[in-house]
Amino acid sequence: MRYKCIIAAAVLFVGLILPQALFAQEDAEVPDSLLAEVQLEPPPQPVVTEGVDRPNDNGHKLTVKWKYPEEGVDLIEGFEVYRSMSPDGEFQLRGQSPADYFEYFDIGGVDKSDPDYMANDEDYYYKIVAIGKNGVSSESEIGGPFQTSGQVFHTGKIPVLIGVVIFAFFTVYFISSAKKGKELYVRPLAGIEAVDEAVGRATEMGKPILYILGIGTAADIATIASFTILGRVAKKVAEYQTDLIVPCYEPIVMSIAQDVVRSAYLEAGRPDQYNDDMVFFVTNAQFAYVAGVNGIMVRERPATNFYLGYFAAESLILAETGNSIGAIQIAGTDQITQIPFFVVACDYTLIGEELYAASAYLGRDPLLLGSLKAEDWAKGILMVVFLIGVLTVAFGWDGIRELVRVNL
Amino acid sequence: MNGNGEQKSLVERLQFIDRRIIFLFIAVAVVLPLLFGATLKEETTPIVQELFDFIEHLPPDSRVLLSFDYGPTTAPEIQPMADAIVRHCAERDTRLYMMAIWATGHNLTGSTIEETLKPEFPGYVYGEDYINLGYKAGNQGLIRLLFDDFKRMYSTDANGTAIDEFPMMQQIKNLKNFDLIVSFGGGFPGIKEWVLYAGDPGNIPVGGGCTAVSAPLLYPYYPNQLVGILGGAKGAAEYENALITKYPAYGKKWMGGMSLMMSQAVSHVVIMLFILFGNALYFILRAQRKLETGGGE
Amino acid sequence: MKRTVPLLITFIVGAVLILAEFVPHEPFGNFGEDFSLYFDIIAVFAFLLGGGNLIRVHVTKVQRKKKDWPFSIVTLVGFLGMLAAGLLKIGNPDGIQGDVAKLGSLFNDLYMFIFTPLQASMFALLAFFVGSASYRAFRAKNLDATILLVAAFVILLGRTPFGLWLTSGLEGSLSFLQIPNLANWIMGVPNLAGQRAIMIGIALGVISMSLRLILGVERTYLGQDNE
Amino acid sequence: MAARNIAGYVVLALIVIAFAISVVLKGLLLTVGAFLTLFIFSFLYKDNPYYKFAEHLFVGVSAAYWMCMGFWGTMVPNLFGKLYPPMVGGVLPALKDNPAEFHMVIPLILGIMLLMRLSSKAGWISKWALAFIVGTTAGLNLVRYLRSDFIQQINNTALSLYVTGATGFDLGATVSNIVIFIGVMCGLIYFFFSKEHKGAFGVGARTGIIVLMVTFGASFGYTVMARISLLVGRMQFLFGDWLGMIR
Repeated sequence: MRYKCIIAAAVLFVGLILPQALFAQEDAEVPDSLLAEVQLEPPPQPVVTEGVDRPNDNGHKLTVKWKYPEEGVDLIEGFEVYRSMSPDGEFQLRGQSPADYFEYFDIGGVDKSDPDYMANDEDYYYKIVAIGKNGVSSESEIGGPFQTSGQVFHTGKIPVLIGVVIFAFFTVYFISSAKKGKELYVRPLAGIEAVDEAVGRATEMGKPILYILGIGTAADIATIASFTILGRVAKKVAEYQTDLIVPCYEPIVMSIAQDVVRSAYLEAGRPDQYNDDMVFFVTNAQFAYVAGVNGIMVRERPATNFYLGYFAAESLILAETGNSIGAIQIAGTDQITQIPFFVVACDYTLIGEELYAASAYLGRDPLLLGSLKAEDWAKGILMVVFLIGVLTVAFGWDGIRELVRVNL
Repeated sequence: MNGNGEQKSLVERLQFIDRRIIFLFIAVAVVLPLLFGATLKEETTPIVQELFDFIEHLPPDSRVLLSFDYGPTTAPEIQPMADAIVRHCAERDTRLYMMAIWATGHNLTGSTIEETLKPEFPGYVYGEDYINLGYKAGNQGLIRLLFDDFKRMYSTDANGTAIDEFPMMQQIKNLKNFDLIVSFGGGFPGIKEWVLYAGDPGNIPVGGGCTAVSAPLLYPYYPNQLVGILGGAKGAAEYENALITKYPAYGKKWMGGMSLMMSQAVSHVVIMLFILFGNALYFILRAQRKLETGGGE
Repeated sequence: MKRTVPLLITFIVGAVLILAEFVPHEPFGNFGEDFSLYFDIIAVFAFLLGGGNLIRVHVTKVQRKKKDWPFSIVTLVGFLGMLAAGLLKIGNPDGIQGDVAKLGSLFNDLYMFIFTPLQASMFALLAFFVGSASYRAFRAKNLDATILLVAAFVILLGRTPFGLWLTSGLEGSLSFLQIPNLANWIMGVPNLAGQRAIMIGIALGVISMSLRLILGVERTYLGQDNE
Repeated sequence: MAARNIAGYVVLALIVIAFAISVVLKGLLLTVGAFLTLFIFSFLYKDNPYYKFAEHLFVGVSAAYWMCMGFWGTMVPNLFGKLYPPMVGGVLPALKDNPAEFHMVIPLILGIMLLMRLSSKAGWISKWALAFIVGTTAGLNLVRYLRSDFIQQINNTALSLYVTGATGFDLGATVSNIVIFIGVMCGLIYFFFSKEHKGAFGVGARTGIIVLMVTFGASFGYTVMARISLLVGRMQFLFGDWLGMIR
């Protein structure tokens, strides 16, 4: 108790006495600096040289640059940057820059309502103030007018544009050649071939099938790929008249999944077998969803579990619980960090790209298979570029990196 | 399968050992070291030592910005780092500016102050030596704004007191006024965003502490863009080791990272023993089968 | 019409966003952000569907006295209680103007007392499952499984002091064989190569899938509507 | 059956008593957290009513949590606040004087379209909203992945296969770079779909699988540490904060 009292007293002392001491010091300093102002020389003047619009943006930003004599740098604390819309208007402080840095990137607001708003294609004037260490400062002449503007084409993204064009070309080409009836070979994927077997097994055992779309939203392509596979699985399920359980993590995903499953039952000629209770919403929180799905697994005891889509840390909890109930498990995700857990705990795993290919495989639709061919060509080209890259780097030419550099 | 249970040998049955036995072993492996307060020393590696040395060479009254960018789920890994670095900074008499770009970080800032800073450094005065600025939304956009104008976003501290009333805030105009930024937490937004939106453009030293999982994603930024990184419990324990080496008084103190490492080591060993055990059974079984079939194939 | 309009919407939206990526000029430059914001807002509308579905599922369970129906009451009470606390900002120190998750509000209390420990505990189950999964799966049954096992084992060993202790005899030019060094090398080199190959494959899959969606080749997500 | 019921009630009674004692000694906050933690962990033994309770509570509370966050965090400021700022003046005074952004009527219309699916007649119109969402996803992801995960990788993989350091030829770095290069190439070969994995191509694909297996094993082993840390955190809570047995 006494110990606490001492601490309290110490805190009180430090809290009350010390600030006073500090403020007292500051008070004492004021006359000094006032004196200094009268006697001391101002630092050299900065000279505004240019105001450059940043390329490849929507405007509203400008880099203002200035010159400053080298001997002045040690005399100043830094610069202050002021801006106005007319040379004799009121100048507003925009920001500071350190003493050895002679440019300032002025980021204006994009919205007209923003007090910070900076219009495109209008004149702006700048003034730079060097703040002397002695408290005296000196102003530059007014620089300007400078303008900022938005660009129509982003030149830094040319490699990306080329990529889009090449890829789109391949895709359209192979799809159209597939349309003409050209046979395309695709190698077998174990995970895909197991789908039919897995549905059949559940039917034999009289147990349901659990289909998990992951914890992605409709903004994840993996989820959308999973819808296609769900459509196939649901059609098989409808034909075999097995039960299907699709617990969803996100309401939009649930809505789409309901449409997909309903259509699949329709396609299989059993629209009466479908009801909306098959596809339902659990919750939108990662681990609460896992808790719910775990409960479903141990109580409904599905014979087959599908985990296809976007997964995070919950992957192993699901897969291990599924394993403990003896279900056949088919997984696939584009989350690199989670693939190892599925590989370890599931019977079949679609690794990354295979998840996207699966929809084409299951459809056996020539159009979709055509796009697989396009992917392979892109891979082939990339491998050739890698090879060229390695060879040219070996001969000391670094150009390939420059060619593919994306400047954002 | 279950019907011919009697015919199975012991080895065969052990192969499919009830997983609850494994669970029990793991639980014991984690809990026992905790109960006995056992700790494990970790030799400090350069990536951790450099951050330590940087803080060690900060002059008194240097300004250190600590951003608590993690949540309760990763706190077991990251809290020991925050404690160790707060201790070290306080030993060096630096000024601590604590903030969070994760909403969940706010509570953790508070508990770091209440449980580590206040009891161990009673001389530290709020508003002069340390301040809790609280959480602000905006992710990397917030960092960008702070980079230009700190007080525009932080006009008050976490308790709503106007920022200009604190003596230690008077010299702060923007992020460039800080001598070091340390971000705790490797998620998004986190260390990477601090590097990209503050450290790189402003040439401000940035250090970080993150979970073991996200550490490999950050190693590429060291040493050019990051002073040092504490990766997972191991990184925390390494920093604590450096701290004890320099300030031996901490040797008597309970250290979160080192205690975590003991549980880690024991449970890793348990998992490895199970793997070895399973493989041994597998090979015994295979040898037996070969004998039974005559091994002629 | 019912089928073509959605396909047309997907095509136009997708194509405009791709175009916008290369046009920084207003208004195109902001399309990406704007559309993402629209997406977020539509998602909140969808919560009505989700919440409605949740209530329907559990009320039906209670009405029909299905298995475990009393627990459905727990869900409903938790859901409606939390919803009221959050939407009405009950007990919020700053009243209706306060941040919904303000410290001291009932909403935040429920989050801290119920949500957080449950979440952390579910997450912690992983520690047990990594154990059971590695016991079962890491068996040297064939070459692939053996490689998986050895890589995992070296990394596990490298994370404990025993790794260094076992191999500290390997010095000088053999020091790269010390377990911690070996573990770092595996993480930094073959692991990196594998991850990069997977990553490139995924990128191609995403690009191709996106194109198929925009071109209307892939249309399962729309279902059928000749019902 | 009767014996099991009785046992069940005994367990329930014990838990209630323990809960009450804990509330008195440690307060409600810690007690609720500790018991919910134990309920979740009980799942490791087997499914039971206590896990069911925790699970159902978690589902209900979390679903409402995200709905409230979505309402106050997105709907009010970003839809109502932008469409007609004076409307939210009562809850977000800061936004009151902002000008209206009329383009926000688009998500409003799409949101209402989505809700139309509740009607059996106009349900088809919800697909327009879904089509918009899918189009956005496709458009945004295509360029993003092409840029960062495809083209950018050329830069990362164009490594020197003959590395010289300060002391001349660097064997270690050279071997590493060669392994990375071959690993990436073979990994890509594995992902070829339209070519049979036979001959030299088959060897490449086989090597690719081996590289992938190393990747999976290593990533798995690496993650164990983070997972154990989580458990340590929970155990510190149970044995330290709650039971006071640590330190």
